[in-house]
Amino acid sequence: MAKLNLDRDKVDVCRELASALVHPVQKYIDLHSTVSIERSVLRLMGLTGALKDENGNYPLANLIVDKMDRRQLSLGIATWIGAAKLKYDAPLEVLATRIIQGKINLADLPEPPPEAIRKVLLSPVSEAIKRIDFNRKERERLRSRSPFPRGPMKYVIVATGNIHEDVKQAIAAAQNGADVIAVIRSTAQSLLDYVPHGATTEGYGGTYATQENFKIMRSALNDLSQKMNRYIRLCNYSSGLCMPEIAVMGAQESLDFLLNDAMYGILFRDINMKRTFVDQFFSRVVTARAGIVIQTGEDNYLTTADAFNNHHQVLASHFINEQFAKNAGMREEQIGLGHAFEMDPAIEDSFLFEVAMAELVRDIFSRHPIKYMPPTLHKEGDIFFSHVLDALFNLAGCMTNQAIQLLGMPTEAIHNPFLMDRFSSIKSANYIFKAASSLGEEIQFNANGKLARRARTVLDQTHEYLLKIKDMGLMESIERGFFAEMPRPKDGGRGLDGVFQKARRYYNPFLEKLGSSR
Amino acid sequence: MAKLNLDRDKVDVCRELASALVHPVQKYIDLHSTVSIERSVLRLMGLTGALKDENGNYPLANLIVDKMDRRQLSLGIATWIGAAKLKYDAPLEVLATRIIQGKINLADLPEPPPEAIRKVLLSPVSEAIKRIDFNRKERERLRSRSPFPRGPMKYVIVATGNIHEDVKQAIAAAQNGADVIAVIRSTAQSLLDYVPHGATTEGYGGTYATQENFKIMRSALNDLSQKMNRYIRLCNYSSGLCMPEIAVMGAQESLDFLLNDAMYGILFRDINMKRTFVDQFFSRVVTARAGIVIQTGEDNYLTTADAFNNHHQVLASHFINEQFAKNAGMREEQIGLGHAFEMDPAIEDSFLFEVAMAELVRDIFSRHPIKYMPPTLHKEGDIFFSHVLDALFNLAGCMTNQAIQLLGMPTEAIHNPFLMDRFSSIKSANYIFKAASSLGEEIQFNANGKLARRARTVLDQTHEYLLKIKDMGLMESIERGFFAEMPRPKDGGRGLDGVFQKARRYYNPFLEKLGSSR
Amino acid sequence: MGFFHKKEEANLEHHEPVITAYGDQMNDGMVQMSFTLPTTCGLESKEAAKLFVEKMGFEKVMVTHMEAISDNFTFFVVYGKTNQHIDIREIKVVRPEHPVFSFDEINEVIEKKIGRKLVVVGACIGSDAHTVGIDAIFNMKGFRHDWGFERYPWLSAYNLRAQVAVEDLVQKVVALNADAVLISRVVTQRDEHIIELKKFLDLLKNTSGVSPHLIKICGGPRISFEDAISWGYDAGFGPGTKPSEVASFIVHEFLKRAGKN
Amino acid sequence: MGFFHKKEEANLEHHEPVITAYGDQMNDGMVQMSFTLPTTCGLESKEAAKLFVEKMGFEKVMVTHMEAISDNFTFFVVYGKTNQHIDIREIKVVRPEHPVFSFDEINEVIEKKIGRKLVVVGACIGSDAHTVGIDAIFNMKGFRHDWGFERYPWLSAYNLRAQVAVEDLVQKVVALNADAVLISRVVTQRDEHIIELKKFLDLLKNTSGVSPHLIKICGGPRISFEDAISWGYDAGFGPGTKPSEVASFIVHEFLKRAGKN
Ligand code: B12
Ligand code: B12
Ligand SMILES: Cc1ncc(COP(=O)(O)O)c(C=O)c1O
Ligand SMILES: Cc1ncc(COP(=O)(O)O)c(C=O)c1O
Repeated sequence: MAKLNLDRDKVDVCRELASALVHPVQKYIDLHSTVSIERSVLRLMGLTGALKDENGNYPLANLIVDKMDRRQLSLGIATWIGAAKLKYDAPLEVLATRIIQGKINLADLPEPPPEAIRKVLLSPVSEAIKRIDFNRKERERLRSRSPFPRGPMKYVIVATGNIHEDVKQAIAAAQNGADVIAVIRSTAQSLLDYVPHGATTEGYGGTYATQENFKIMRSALNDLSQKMNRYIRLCNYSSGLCMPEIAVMGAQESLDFLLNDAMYGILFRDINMKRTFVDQFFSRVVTARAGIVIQTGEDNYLTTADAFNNHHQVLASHFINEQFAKNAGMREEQIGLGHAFEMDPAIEDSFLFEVAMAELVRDIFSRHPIKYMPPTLHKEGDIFFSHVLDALFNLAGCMTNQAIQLLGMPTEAIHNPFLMDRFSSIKSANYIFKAASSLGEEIQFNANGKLARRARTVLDQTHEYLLKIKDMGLMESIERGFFAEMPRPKDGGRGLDGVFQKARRYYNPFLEKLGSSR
Repeated sequence: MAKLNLDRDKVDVCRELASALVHPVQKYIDLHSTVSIERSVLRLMGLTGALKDENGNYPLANLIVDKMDRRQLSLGIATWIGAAKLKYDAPLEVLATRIIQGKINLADLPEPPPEAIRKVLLSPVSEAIKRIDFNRKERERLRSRSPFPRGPMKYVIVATGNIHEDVKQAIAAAQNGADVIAVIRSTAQSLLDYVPHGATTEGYGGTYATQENFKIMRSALNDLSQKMNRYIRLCNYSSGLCMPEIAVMGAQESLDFLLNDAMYGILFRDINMKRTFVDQFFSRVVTARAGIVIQTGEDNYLTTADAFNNHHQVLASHFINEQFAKNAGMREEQIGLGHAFEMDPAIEDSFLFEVAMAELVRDIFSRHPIKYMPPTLHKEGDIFFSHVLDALFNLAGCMTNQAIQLLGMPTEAIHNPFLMDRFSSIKSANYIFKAASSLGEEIQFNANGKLARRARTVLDQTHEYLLKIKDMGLMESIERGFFAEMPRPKDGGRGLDGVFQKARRYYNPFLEKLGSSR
Repeated sequence: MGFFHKKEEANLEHHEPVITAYGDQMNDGMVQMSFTLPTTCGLESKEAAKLFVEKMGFEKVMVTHMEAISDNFTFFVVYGKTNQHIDIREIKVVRPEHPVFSFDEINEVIEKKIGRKLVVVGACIGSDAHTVGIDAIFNMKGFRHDWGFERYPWLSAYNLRAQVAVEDLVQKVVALNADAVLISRVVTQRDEHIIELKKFLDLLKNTSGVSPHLIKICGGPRISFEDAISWGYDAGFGPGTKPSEVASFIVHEFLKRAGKN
Repeated sequence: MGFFHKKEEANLEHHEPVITAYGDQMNDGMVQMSFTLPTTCGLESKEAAKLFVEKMGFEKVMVTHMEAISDNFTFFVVYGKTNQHIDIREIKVVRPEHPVFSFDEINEVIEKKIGRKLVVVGACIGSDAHTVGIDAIFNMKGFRHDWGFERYPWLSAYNLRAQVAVEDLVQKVVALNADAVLISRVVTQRDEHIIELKKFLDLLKNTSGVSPHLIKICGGPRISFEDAISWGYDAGFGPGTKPSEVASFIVHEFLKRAGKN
C-alpha cells in the first residue's frame, strides 16, 4: 500500500539520474581490478588456508597475490593459476604451497593461450559455483520450511569478541525470538588488507570475520533452527579492504545477509574510493549469484549528519547504491537498503517525521528488503529512556512494514550488548510487533498533512541533490562531502595501491560466468 | 475530529437510555440523605475541627451528627443548627463545643419555623459559598495565566504516607514536567465513616486525605506554580463513606480534581449502593459549584473484568455516570470519565484495539476531560518491560488526544512509586507527547477496518447492555454483577445504616442553593 | 509472551556450580543498578554515586547516567562488577512435594478416595480489597486456561472475596466445617500481610469447633511456599498460581493426613 | 528534554551530608538492580539471586522478576536496601578552575592579550573512527548552539578527524607548531584508549621540535578531567562538552603559562 501519494514520475527520474551518474564510475570499475578481487578468485577456487608465522596466520591467497608484480596481476591471477595448472597438473592447494615455498615461480611461467586457461580451470570454477549454488538452494529449502516472520524480522547483534561466547548469545537471542543474528566484527578489521584465519576468541568490540567463525556460527544456528522449526538467518560484513573476499566466504559458508555498501568504506573507514567502487562490484557479483541479501549502510550517514536536515542524502545514496547493485546483477529482492531512526528526540513531532521517512523509503523501494536501524546517536546512559526510544522505533518499523528491524539496545551509549540487554530488547519488540501487527494497514496519512508534506519535500530535495551530483560527478561530490558530511579525496584513504588497471587479456573466470551481461 | 464514523443516533439513544435508567435511582436519592451529607453541611459552614481522645482525633461534625437521633436528623442538621443559633446566637464553633460537651442538647430544642432557620443561616451559608466561589475564581485566574499543556496533561501520584514527604515528591514531579499531582489515600480510608484530622505522617500505601494535608499540598504547589510560571493541578479522592465531606474539603482547599464515581465504592469497596448513590449526588452538587472536575473510576472495571471482552461495561457506566453528574448540575467540562489501557499485552493487535477504545471514548464524550489510566493488571516485576507498556500507552493517549494521562509506573507490580520511577515515567511521557504531538491529527483510521469495526461493535454492545440494565433496573443489575463482575446486594455492604429518609420539612441550605433545578 | 514464573526445580546439571553475574562473558560479574541520592546534581554527586557503589563492594564502577530529579535529588544509572559468587549446590528450597494433577484427575481422586465433596473457603482478609487473586483460584472461569474451584464437581467452594475480617472468616470456617481455608493477601506494605495472616492463625487456635484437620493455605504475589510454612500455614502460593496446583495440594494433604496416600 | 550532564559544583548546602540511596523516604537505602545468572530458570535460581544480592550486603532483598533468557541463562530484577552511606563533605573532585567565556570574549582575549591566532590541532586517534565528538568541537556549526573552533577568527583550527596514527599526529603538531593538541577517544573497550593516549604523550616526549608550551587535551564520552590529569594531560573533557568550554580552557592555560593571567 503506497500511502504517501508520491509523484511516481519524480521517483523514476531519480532512478534515471542515479543510473546516469553511476555510469562513469561503472566504466572505471570495468577497467580495473584489485588485490582483494584477485585473492577472492583464489578463495573461490578453494584456497582458504593460511600460513602461521610469528605474527599469526596469514592467508595463502594473500601470500600468492603479494608475490605477483602488477604487470602479471593485470592479466588476472586466474591466468597464472591456469598456467601453473597447465604446467604442473596439481590441485590448487598443492600448487599454492609450492608457489609460497618458492618452488614454483609464477613469474617464470609463459602466458598460456586463453582457451587453454579456460579449459584447465573449467572444473575448479564450476565446482566453486556449484558449492555456492548448493548453499543458496539449501537455504531456500530451509527458509521455505519455516514460517515467514510476520512483521519486520528481528535482527540482533552479537559482539563478544569470542566466537564461542557469540554462539551462546546467538542461541539465547534466537530462543527469545530473534530472526537474524549479525556477528559484529572486531574494531578496525575493515582496515586489514587480509582476512584473519581460524576460530578466534579475542576481538575488540566484535569478533573477527573468519571463514571458520562463519562456519561455527552457521552450524550452531542450523542446529538450533532445526530444533525450533524456525530458520535463523546469519549476517556478517562484506565491507572494508577485504570486501570481495568476505563476500566469497559468505557465499561458501551460506550466510543469508552481508552488510555491503558502495560508499560506506569511503566515508566511514577512509578507504580509497576507487578501491571501494571496484571491490564492491565484484563482491556484489558474487553475492548476486549466492542469493545473499546485501544491506547498505546509509543509516550511518545520520550519525554524522543531522537526521532531520539530511535525509535526502540517505535517499540519494539509496538510489545510487541500487544502481551499483543492479549493475552487478542483483535483483531488487537482494538489495536491502539501510536507513535509521536517528532524529533528535528533542524535536517536536520527531516520531511523525521518522514515520514519514520510514514510509518514504518503503514506498520508493517497495520490493527491497529494507533494513531499519535503531536510534543510536541520541542515546545516552539512561537505559530506561533509551528503552523507550527503541519502543517508538519498533512501532515505527512495524507501522511502516520494514523488512528487517535491527533492534536497538538500552545500553547503546554504554557498551556492547550484555545478554540481558538483548533479552529486554527482543521482549519489547515481540510485544510491539504483535500489539501493532495490523496498525500499518489500518491507518492512512492525511494526504496533505505534515507527514506527507515532509516526505514529499525530502523526495524533492533528493531529486535536486541527484541532479547536482550528476553534474559534478559522483567521485567529485564525495570529495566535497556530499554524503554524511565526510569529504574524502579521490586519491586519499587506504588501499589505492591495491587497485590496478586490467590488461586487455585480463581473465577472471567468475566475473565471466557470474557477471551480468553489461 | 471524530474519526470513527460512529452512528450518532446510537450514541444519542445510549444517552437517553442512561437518563431513563438513572431516573428511578435519582428519585430514591431525592428522598434520602446520609450522615455524611449532614456532616458535610456542618463542614461547609466551617466546622472543620476535631476533638482528640485516646483513639486519636475525631471530627466535631461526626460528634454532633452522632448525637442526633434519626427522627431529628430527618429534618436535616441545618434545622437544628438553625434552632441553636436562634436560641444562643453564637458562632457555630462555640455552639458545637457546647453541644459536644453536652451543654446544649439539640434534642431539647423546638423546631423553629423554616423562614427563621433560613434567615439565621443566611450569613454562614453565603459565607460558605463565597469561600468556594472565591477558590474557583482564583484557580481560574491562575490557570488562565499559565500555558495550557499541549497533549494530555501529565498526571502522577504521590503516595508516601507522609504529607511532607509527599510534598517533596510532588515538587520533584512538577519540576520534571507533571501537570497534575494526585495524593493517593491510605489503604482503606474509604471505609472510615469520618475524615481523619490534621497533618499526617503515617499512612499505608497512601496518605490520609485530611483538610490540613490538602492545605499543605495546595500551598506547596501554589508556591511552585508561581516559581515555574506553570499552574500545577491537585487531585484527591471524594470517594468512600465520606464522599460528600471530602468534596467539601476539596472545594474549601481549592483542589482541581476529585476522584468521584457513582458506583466505584459499591463495586470496589463494598459500600452499600444506596449510601453511595445518595452520597455521590450531594458530593457532585458541591463539586459542580466549586468548579472542580471529577474523575470517574471505570478504569477499575478492567482490572477485574477482562478488558477486551468487557469494554462495553466501561462505556455503559460512562453514560450512567454522566447522567448522575448532570443530575447534580455538573457541566460536561467537569465530568472526567475514566478509562484504561488494560488489554492483555499477549493479544494480537492489542495496541490497535486499545487505540480503538481510547478513540471511542474520546469521540462519544468529546467535551469531557477524559482521564486515561495506564496498564496495571498485566504488569509484572520486569520493570523494563513495564516501561515499554507505558510507552505505548503514552502514545495511545497522545494519538487520541486524551485530556489527562495518568502516567504508568515501571514498578506498578512492585511498590508505590519510588522517586526515580516517577522521574523515568515523566521523562518518557515528555518525550512521547512531544515526538507524537501532531500524530493524531495526521492519521485517519480506515473507515471499515479492524479498528473502526471494533469500536462500532463495542458501541453496539453498550447499547444492548444499557437496554438490559434499563429493563432490569440499575440496582438490580449491580446485584447481578453487571459491572466489573462484582455482584453487590442492594442492602449489603457498608454504610447503609447511615442512610435515612428525609422528612417533608428536611432542610439543607446548600442543596437548596446549589442543587440543580431538578 | 515470556510472562511466566517457573516453580520447577532448576536443572543445574549442565552448569558450573559456583556462579556470579554474567554481562557478556563468564564471571565478568556485571550488575546494573539505579538509585536516587538526596543531593543536587553535579560532579561531586557523580563521584558520590561512584564511591557509594564501590562501598557496596563493586569494582570498575561506571556511572553511566546522572540527571537532576529536582533541586534536591539526583538519579543515577550505574554498572559495576561484583566479586561475589554463589554456590548453587548449597541452595535448598522448600517447595510443595505433591504432584500436580489435572482437573479430571483431582475430581476422580476425591470421588474414589474420599467419597465426599471437600469444603473450601476463600477470602482476601483485612482491609485488602484485591479480589482478582482469590477469584483466579475460585471463579468458574479460572486462570490461564485452568478452571477454578467453583467448577470442580467434587469441591464445595465458598469465595468470600475481599475485605473480610479475620473474625468473620473464622466463623465461616467453623460454620461450614471447612476442610481447607484459603487466604489471599495482596497489599503487603509494612508487612501488614504477615501480621494479618498470623492473626488469623492465632484466632483459629482460640476458637472451638475448628476441624483439627483444617488445611490452611495462603497466597498472593509476595508470598512464597517457604514463608507460608514459617508462619504456620500448610502451604503458600505465589504469583502465577493455577487453581489445579492448589487443588492438587489440598487433595494430597488431605489424603496424607488421612493416611491414604 | 532533560538530557544534560552537569559539571557545576554540586550545591550541598541544604543537604544532609551523610547520605544513602532514597527510594521514597529518607535513608530507606533502596537500590534497583538487574543482572543475569548463568543457570536455568527455577526456584533455586531465584533463591540464588536473592542470596547473591544479600552477599553484596543488601537487606530486604526482593526478587521482583525472574525469566529464562535461554536454557542456560536467567534474567533477574531485584530491589534491595543498602546500609552503606557516603559523607559528601569528604568528596573532592578535580575540575578545571577557569571561568567559561563566550565566543566573543574568547576572541577578544586572544586578540588583546596574545595578539596572534592560536594554533589548535585535533584528531581521533588509533583505529577509532568516531569523528562526531571531535567534529563537535572543531566544525563551524559547533555543538548545541555553541560555535566550533573553525568559526573562531582568532583560532587556526586543524581537524584531522579520525583513525589518525599517533605518529602522524605528532608530526602534524610539530609541523604546525601547534599551541594546543586535542585528542578524542570514543572506543574504550579494554581500556585501549588509555594505552593510546599515553602512547601519544610518550611519543611527544621523544620528539624534537614540539613546543614546550604545548597544551595537551583529550576528550570523549568516558573521559573525565581527573583521569586526563592523571595520565599526564592538561585537561580532559567528557560527554556534553561545548567548544567554548574547551577554548576557554586553552586561552586560560595559555595566559597562565605566559604569566599574563
Ligand atoms: C487490580 C489492582 C487493584 C484493583 C483491585 C480490584 C480487585 N477487586 O481486586 C483496584 C484498582 C481496586 C486496586 C486498588 C488498590 N491497590 Co491495587 N493493584 C492492582 C494490580 C494492578 C493488579 C493485582 C492483580 O489483580 N493481579 C492479578 C492477579 C491474578 O494476581 P495475584 O493477585 O498475584 O494473584 C495470583 C497469585 O498471587 C495467587 N494468589 C493470590 N491470592 C491467593 C490466595 C490463595 C489462597 C492462593 C492459593 C493463591 C493466591 O494466585 C493468583 C493467580 O495466579 C496491582 C499491581 C500489579 N500489576 O500487580 C496493584 C497493587 C497490588 N495495588 C496496590 C495498592 C497499594 C492498592 C491500593 C491500596 C492503593 C490505594 N492506596 O488506594 C488500592 C486499595 C485497595 C486495597 N485497600 O486493597 C499495590 C500493593 C503494594 C504492596 N505490595 O503492598 C500494587 C502492587 C500496585 C502498586 N504498585 O502500588 N488495586
Ligand atoms: C555514531 C557512532 C558510530 C558511527 C561513527 C561515525 C563517525 N564518523 O563518527 C559509526 C556507525 C561509524 C560507528 C561505528 C562503530 N562504533 Co560507534 N557509536 C556511535 C554512537 C552511536 C554515537 C557516538 C557519537 O557520535 N556521539 C555524539 C558525540 C557528539 O558525543 P561524544 O563522542 O561523546 O563527544 C562529545 C564529548 O565526549 C566530547 N569529546 C569527544 N571527543 C573529544 C575530544 C576533545 C579534545 C574534547 C575536548 C572533547 C571531546 O565533546 C563532544 C561534544 O560534547 C555511539 C553510541 C552512543 N550513543 O554514544 C557508538 C559507540 C561509541 N560505538 C561503539 C563501537 C564499538 C563502534 C564500532 C567499533 C562497532 C564495530 N565493532 O563495528 C564501530 C567501528 C568504529 C571504530 N573503529 O571506531 C561503542 C563503543 C563502546 C566502547 N565504549 O568502547 C558505542 C558506545 C556503541 C556501543 N554500545 O557499542 N559508531
Ligand atoms: C556497510 C557497512 N559495513 C561495515 C560496517 C561496520 O563497520 P566496520 O567498518 O567496523 O566493519 C557497517 C556499520 O554499520 C556498515 O553499515
Ligand atoms: C473513583 C475512585 N475512588 C477511589 C479510588 C481509590 O481507592 P480507595 O477506595 O482506596 O480510596 C479509586 C481508584 O482508582 C477510584 O477510581
